[in-house]
Amino acid sequence: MALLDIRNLNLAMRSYEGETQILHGIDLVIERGEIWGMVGETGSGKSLTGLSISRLIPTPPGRYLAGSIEFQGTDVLKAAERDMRRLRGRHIGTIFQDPTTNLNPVFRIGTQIVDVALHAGHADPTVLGLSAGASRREFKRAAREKAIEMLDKVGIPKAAERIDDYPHQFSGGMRQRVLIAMAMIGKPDLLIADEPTTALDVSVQAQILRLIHDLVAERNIGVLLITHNLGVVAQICTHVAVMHRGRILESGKVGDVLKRPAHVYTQALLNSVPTVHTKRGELRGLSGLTPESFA
Amino acid sequence: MLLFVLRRLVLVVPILIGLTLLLFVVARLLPGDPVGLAAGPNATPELIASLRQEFGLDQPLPIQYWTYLTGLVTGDWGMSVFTRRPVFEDVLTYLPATLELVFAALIIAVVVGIPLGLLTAVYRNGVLDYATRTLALGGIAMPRFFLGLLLQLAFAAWLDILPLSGRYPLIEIPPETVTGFYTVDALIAGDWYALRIALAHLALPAIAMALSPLATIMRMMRASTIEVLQQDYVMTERALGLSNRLILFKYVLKNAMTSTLTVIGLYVSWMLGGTVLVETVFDWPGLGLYATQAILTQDFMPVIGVTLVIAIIYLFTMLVVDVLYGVFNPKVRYA
Amino acid sequence: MSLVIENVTKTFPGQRQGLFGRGDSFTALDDVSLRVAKGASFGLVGESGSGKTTLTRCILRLESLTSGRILFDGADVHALASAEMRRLRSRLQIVFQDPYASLDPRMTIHDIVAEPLVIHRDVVKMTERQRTERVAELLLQVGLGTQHLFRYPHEFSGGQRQRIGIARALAVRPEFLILDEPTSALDVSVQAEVLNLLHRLQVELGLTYFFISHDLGVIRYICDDVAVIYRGKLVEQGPVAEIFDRPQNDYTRMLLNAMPDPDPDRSPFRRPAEAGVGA
Amino acid sequence: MTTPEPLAIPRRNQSARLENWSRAFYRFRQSWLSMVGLAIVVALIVLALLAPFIVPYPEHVEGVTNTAARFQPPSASAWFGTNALGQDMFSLVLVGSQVSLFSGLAVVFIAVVVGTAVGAIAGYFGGWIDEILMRVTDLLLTIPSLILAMAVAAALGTGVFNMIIAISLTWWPAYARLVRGEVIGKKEEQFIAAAHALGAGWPRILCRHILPNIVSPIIVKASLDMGFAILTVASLGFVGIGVKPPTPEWGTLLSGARSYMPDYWWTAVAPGMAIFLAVLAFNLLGDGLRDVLDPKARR
Repeated sequence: MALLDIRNLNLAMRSYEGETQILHGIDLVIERGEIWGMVGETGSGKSLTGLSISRLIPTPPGRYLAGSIEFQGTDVLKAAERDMRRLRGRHIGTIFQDPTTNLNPVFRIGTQIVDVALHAGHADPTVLGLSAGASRREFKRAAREKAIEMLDKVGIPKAAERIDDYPHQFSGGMRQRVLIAMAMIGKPDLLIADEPTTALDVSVQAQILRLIHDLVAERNIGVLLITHNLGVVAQICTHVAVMHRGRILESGKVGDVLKRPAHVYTQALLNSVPTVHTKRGELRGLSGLTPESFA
Repeated sequence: MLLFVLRRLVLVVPILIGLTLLLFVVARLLPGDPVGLAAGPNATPELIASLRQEFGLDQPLPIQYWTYLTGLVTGDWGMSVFTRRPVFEDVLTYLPATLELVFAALIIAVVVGIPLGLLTAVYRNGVLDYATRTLALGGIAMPRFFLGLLLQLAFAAWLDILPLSGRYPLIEIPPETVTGFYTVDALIAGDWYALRIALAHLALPAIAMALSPLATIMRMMRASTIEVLQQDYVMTERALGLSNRLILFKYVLKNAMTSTLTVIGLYVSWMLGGTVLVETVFDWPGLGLYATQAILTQDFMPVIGVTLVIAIIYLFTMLVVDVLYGVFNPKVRYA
Repeated sequence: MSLVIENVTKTFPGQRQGLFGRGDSFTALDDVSLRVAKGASFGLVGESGSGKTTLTRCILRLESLTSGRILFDGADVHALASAEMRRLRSRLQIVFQDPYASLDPRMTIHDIVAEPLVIHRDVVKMTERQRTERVAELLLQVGLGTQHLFRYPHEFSGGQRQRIGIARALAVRPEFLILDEPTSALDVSVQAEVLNLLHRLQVELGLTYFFISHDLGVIRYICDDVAVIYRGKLVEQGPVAEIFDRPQNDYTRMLLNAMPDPDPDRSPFRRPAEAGVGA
Repeated sequence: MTTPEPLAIPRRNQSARLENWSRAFYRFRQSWLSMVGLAIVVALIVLALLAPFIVPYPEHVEGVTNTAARFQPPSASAWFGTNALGQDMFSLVLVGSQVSLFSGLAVVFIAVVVGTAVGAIAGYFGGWIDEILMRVTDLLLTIPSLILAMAVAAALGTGVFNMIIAISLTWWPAYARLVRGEVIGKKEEQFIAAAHALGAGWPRILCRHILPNIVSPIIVKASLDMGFAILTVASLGFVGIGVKPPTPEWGTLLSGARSYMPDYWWTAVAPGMAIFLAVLAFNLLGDGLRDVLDPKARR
């Protein structure tokens, strides 16, 4: 049975102007070891799809009209909140876009990462290398040790000391590494990364993508990487799904979709990206496309 | 951290000096003749002259200000023409009553306001939320002195379960003074009977004083909690499986407290300034009553004394709020 | 007409600590020199904190200089009297990065685009009626319709707002346009259209561009010459083809490698065996 | 150049601005609490304006007493009953609203004008101007406003005009701080840098760009403050430093009624409820305006 199997997912969101349907029948299957890129422009519904997997969209205002999301056999949309909480952090790790706002500013980074480790540890003590009967103090000590180990693994220099620093004492790139450590400390089977490098400089972005790639290869986990940047998809992903206004127009192996795009929208997207090799005047936006081309 | 506190202290001195100067000018330049009033309608010119001389009112202004300033430091805050006692002495006798009332009101406002704000933020648009929000609007709008009257009407006159006014019945001997707060002194002396009387007298004025700050602190706490709940880091904490209880009482509460703190600080000065109203309704022998009498008799030294004390307490509270803000928000501490 | 930047250095004083102490000062620009010839399209590439925005603020005299000079058409910008500086501003305009923050939310599109005409009315003598016609003409020129001339910025998409920003910059017929990351906040398809618009306008109006970006692809597409800035220092400068194909400086080389290319075969993670075959 | 076909320029109809306001009013109508607040405020203002014409017992307002009809409970002839001097409470409270409402309005108006000017200049220019203005503001903020207002009112003598001066003296600093904070925030926005780059001078930037963008928080604070200004006016009256008798004022009426509690409770309840209603109405209005004008605050 697949790691993640999304079938015919239909989601509507209610705002004070009324309810609008956002996702129109999303189908996606992710296996371990696969890095799926979900690429689309603003308003394509890619982030909402990501949030639905850990059922982080409160209902209301969200409403799932149809479809199912099966994670290792359990249907996320129907699971009890308690079970969902055990999934989050332990089986599904999540990273969001902006490192400056995703870390609680008034707590030391150690406090936050240890809490996540403790949560994962209580769900499954082996994550912290403990037996079920371990005492609270042992849990806390093991969690802190694991946190330092994880911070070191994601490339935080002098992790043992810096664990007690505050978020504002870290650069954007470093903060994103802390967030990755938090997401990976529970040994998740699936990592969801929503625009993990968009807020970072190109040089830092390359290092973070390298870090994600190595972690995935080492732990053979599945990844859903949500981004609007085709370059990032081409660089790190094994598979890609192209989204537009709540529909997946095309999906498959990166080599097939990006080199021999079947859908005209994918082709247009590819032609819109100015690379270091694009000649002046070659760029053509979506001008050639009409609503029919999305029928 | 110490440097942070010292730096704040240094900033307070110029404000204090400015304050005394302003008050001195306001009092001196204003028309109104305290000596004339004190000397009585048919006072002879010689009596008025000797009175003016006694209070040093005949010297040039800068000298008067300098003697006043040096006096301040040495505890000589001038004489109250009306009570014919040193202002400093009067202030010391009346201050504890006002402080006790303000602290009691503040404690009620904070102890009830903060949790209520948190609850209504989490269970938004529930019955509790709507009820507390409308009550809060009523609480803010209710004038303290009118509320005092209504409380007196209900609890003292009709139900007769609480004393109508006053701070301590004349026939009873108040507990011997340690802090000047009857409730605390009674506790120190372990005199439960005195404690019960003190609390009974304190209850109504404290509630009258506390309702409006309670409502505002509750609304402020609710607004900042809601804002914090919408932050990205709360979504990350939820996505990584932390329980709602842990997120709310550990990660959200500390952030929400930072902005509510400043409101609490502001309320101390609002309360200190407003004690005069509640004290008038409940004949509470505090600085408010003392200031009102001084103003009605145009005796400016006590007014300066009272305003100075309240301003000093305000500056001290703002310092405490700043320090607490530094404790809550590390970015400020390392600024 | 050209822009010459001679040994410009800009240091910001450290934050005031306490009443007397002062933190260590921060050098945003360190001895920067470059020349932009008339009609050229000069690119400046740098990451956040490299000083590229500070340089634009210095050129526009929104920031003072610590040392060095900036000459626009021979005139020393930072030495001009305020009246002359105001006249010079009509010849030198800027388009900002964030389409949502660079337009006054309380003004209609008409008033926004007409504002430069109002400010420089002594130079651009126009009646109210003529100004409205000029605004409509500008909107058409940047590919927008005139039907919502009196609408507010929040009713437009990011791409449309950026076109409005360009229309405003062109209102007083400037010769020189500074573009501070004009398309980095836009979706890739909208960015392509705006880049094409900018290219067309340069050809039609003979504008000189000073184009700031962190995206090497965009620089390659629009610019003839490029300078790379890192922590306030120009590390390399020259024609785009030369710099991109044979980078001399390590930082430039690193930037070129780090830039993700939409062609999977060029990915540094791809072991050749893996490309197109999938794990 | 594109072929010059005729430019379809729509008339500068005010539709855009109109539509903006109608959408805002639609959101305002959403919360019935704000509508209740608006209704009471409008009723109060109308009543205050018409008071001298519609007052049932105009002579009582001038101080005429009718001791025979002392302490009548509320009845058909005297809706709010009569006070110790037999005067009709309803008339007194009705005319009293003039003093409270209009002095409250005057205080807030003065405070907004002075506070905005000081705050805008301090916020925009910064440097030593900001230091000096802000130290003065801090100084006034440290002084408990009620006591200083009492001292100034007492020294200058009672009377509506002196009272308004006394209260607004300690009221404008709060606006100065608010406006300064908003101006400092807006000063960094990109559209301000754009205006600089266009060659706009500081007057145009401050008045045409910055002030219109910070008008909402000022309006919200002003409407909330109206209630508190009325409360402060009544407080001064209550402490005996309000208006010179016989002009009726809610605070003085309440203070007078105090000595006849608890038997003749209606003499106190009438003015007390009037103050409460006025302050509540302006608070509801202020809340409603905040939700409409300040989208971030939409809860």
